Amino acid sequence: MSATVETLEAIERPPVTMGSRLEGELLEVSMGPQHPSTHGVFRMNVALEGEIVRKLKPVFGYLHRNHEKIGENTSYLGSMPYTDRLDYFCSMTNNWAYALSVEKLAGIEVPERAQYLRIILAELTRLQNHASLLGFLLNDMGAWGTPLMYAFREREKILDLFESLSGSRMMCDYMRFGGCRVDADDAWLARARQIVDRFPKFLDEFEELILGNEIVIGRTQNVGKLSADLAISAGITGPMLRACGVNYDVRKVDGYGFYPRFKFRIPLGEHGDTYDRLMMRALEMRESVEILKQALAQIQPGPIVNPKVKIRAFRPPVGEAYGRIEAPKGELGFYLISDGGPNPYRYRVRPPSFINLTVLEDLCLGHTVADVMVILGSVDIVMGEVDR
Amino acid sequence: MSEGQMDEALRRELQRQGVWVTSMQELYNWGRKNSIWPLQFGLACCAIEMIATAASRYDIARFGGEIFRPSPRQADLMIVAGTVTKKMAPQIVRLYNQMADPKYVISMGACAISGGPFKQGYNVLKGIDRYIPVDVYIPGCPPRPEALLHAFMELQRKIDEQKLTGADKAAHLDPQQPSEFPVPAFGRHDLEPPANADVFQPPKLERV
Amino acid sequence: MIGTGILKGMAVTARNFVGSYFDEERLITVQYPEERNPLPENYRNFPFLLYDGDDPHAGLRCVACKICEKECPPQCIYIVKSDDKKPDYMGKPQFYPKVFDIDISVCMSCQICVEVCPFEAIKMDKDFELSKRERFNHLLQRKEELSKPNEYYHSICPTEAADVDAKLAAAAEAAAKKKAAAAPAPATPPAPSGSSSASASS
Amino acid sequence: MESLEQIKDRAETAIPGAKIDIVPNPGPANQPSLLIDNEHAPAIAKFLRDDAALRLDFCSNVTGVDWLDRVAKKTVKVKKVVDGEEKEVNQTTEEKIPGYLEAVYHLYSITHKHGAVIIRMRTEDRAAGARLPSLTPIWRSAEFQEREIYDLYGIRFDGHPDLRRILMWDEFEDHPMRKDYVQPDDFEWEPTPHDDVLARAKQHYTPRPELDGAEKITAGSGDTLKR
Repeated sequence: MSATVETLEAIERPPVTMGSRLEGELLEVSMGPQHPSTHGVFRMNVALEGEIVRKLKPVFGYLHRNHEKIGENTSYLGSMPYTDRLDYFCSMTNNWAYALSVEKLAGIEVPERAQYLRIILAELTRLQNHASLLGFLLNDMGAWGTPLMYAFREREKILDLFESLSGSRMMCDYMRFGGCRVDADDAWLARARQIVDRFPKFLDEFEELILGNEIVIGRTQNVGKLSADLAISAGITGPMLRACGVNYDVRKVDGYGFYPRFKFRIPLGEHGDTYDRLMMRALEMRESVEILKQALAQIQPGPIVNPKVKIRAFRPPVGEAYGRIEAPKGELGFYLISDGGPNPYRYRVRPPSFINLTVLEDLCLGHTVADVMVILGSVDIVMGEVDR
Repeated sequence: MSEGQMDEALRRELQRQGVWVTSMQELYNWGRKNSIWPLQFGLACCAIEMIATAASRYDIARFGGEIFRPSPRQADLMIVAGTVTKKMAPQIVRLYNQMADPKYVISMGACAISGGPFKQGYNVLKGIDRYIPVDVYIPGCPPRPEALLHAFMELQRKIDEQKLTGADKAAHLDPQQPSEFPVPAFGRHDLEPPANADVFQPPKLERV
Repeated sequence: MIGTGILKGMAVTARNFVGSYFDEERLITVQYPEERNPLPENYRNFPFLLYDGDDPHAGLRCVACKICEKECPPQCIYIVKSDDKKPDYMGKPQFYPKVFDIDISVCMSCQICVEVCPFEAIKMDKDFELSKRERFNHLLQRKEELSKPNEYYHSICPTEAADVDAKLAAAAEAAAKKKAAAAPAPATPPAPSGSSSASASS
Repeated sequence: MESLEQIKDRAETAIPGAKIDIVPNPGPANQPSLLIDNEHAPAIAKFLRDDAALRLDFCSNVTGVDWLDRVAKKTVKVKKVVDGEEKEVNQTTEEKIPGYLEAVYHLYSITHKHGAVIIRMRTEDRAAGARLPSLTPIWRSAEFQEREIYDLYGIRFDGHPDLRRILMWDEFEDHPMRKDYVQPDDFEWEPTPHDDVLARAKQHYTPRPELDGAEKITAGSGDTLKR
């Protein structure tokens, strides 16, 4: 189906100033940390003039669970299950980013089959993350429950795949330095192929459900516009950056893993508004399906872990490394400093959704308070990663 | 009102004849246990499993708990789903205080019970039961949706056992029992106080 | 025309609603307590200790080497080593854990204890219905609750358990051969109390 | 992309008085970095961002590192006259390096798709009021991340538009990511402790005379805020 829908002139946006407001009075409202649509324990202090947002200050830290401090006190392997809990929708990509950084730090090669498995799992993660994001976003817009139920129906199928491979639905703890923990058998790959083949059917249906919907268009087009210059300066990454028309995808730029072997396109937006950000997710899912089809066709039997890497008493040489990948929410990086000991001296996570919130105030100014939830939803945050 | 004094055999016989006999207590508990409205309130990873429990596959509506209320005033059950940080703890106690009696707390997942894997963190509260009483604990990180349903049924059993009268009547019917708990304050190094001694009474551990 | 998008969306919901009565794809609710989805073989929840044979004390594979205690990222295992020794599955005298506690209110099911255990003594259980009304004593699992027989392991993870048994049997055989080659005179080592034979035959 | 030496030379010529050192990285990752002097840091950062060949317009990651006081042992071969003949002798010198706090910036270019160039700045010491110039005016993405460094490490960034605590509450006084931070002791119920936790938990376990005979151990009955 066509992915572009023209702007609807017929729908009028509410006037920017409200007639009956008190002159010059700003009302300060604290939204969150317990709020139905803040996607976790996020809080915004908003100054309102009538219904229009004049100031917005995000307040963080309600889920600051000291990931970095704990990472500096446990072994390199011991941090792997903690990375699952960063962005708890995407444990596989978190695992990969951390494994990639440690592999850079210690100079470890990864066998071919493990690279394929990593790509398959990372793209499946992208599918379920984007699907549930669209569901949540529509939920915030007032499409109560229904799209979320459809999205979670698909997500459950992918979680079943994760569970039968790694043993857990969400906290997979699947990757290891120099490979993966367990091998996927043929039955698993066949099931994955089947789910990937059926996924476009869900996408068609979902796009039919929401993308042409006049209410969705009215609520999202021209709402929360972000310019490309500001996006680059503010370090915005992932679908949010590409919605502004900036062609930057770490999968293409760094070419980590075996991504250069696959043919896929990077969808780009034009306006940088909420609708483009929403579309970006829908289009990226289609490209992920393409990558998955290629990867599932090409994967060959072989070893899945580098035998030289010890599980216990793993001590990388002295040095530092910054490794990054394109996680579903943006650039996820790990910065590690090793002093030669069993624990990292410095363990730093570069959380994409935290840095993507830098421009939240710029996006929301001048919009109504009801739009704040929609804009926040389109940024795609997960508090586990924002606060760590 | 026959307070469960009726002969079981007679009751069964009457039921067979189409006469449904019940006690006030049973009726009251039956109504409450089948319409538990949880507070729509998620903290971390476990909240996603809580949403999955409410979503299509597990469907908590089958137990009468589908109406997640965003306002504590309308909720009966607080599912503490996820890591409670010290920055968040005062807000949780405040939410609990705002809920109307009778109210129940499910502590979902390792973090909410004891701080879980993050318990060594400087900003992580080692268990929400330091400030508010908890009715059911679900271990797991995160617990499967089925485990949450299991805990939900456990809570229903607990509600069913509550007495309306007598010395051991339910806490919310006893005016002596507190229904609100003090909200901790942000201190210079830690929450003040670090635990509510009236609620948090761990047994003494003997170790060599 | 305005409104077509909404109508299209309503057609999708209608399709889902009608489909939810007969379409397998759209009819996915699991009626949990009565009906359960089968857990996959790899599913893991909390660790337990394995023992061979019938006696949880004599057959316990754990030798209290404390590697899992050290490697456990959230530190939820507590072991006190015994003062005396007992024979292990190969008949070699080994220490055993006097105290082995796992605090499942802390455990994050990461499986690292299983990966690092050199004795195949600790495995992941699949029981998830563990909701309790009391935290302090009910969620701290002691050695007695943790010890489970090898048959139980076979019942929850048949393929993996068979692999582990084959591996242990091969190791026992190699050790016996080595012993026989090194000291040919006392040919028969004292039979371990039914442990290795039980695991090899199953 | 140019080598770090070339960048260093060009920046030093473009900005008079600027001083840049190259910090080597011995590990296999081989990501050496530029140590820029605090006084000229904003000018150097602006140069890196605006220079046509570099265009490092995307500041990806900003983070703090805490380096404690340490002793570096250096072994140098020295020629010495021992017993009348000249010999090469290993001489070990101990150099005391005072601790400092560090801010590390990972820069990439979206225009040219190259990177990473890593720059770092160091404070004079680890005192509470340690200062560095803020690079938020150059790269907006540093805004929250520099606030986070201030919160967790206590580096004050001059020129930051809104330097407040970000993750911890406002009343909090410590900087918890520092290596010498002592966290509050709340190990009243720790059934499975080991390592350093055991030492801290033990005082809650061992029978304490003032509590013997007491009905319960209450939180806060010990010196829970002993620091």
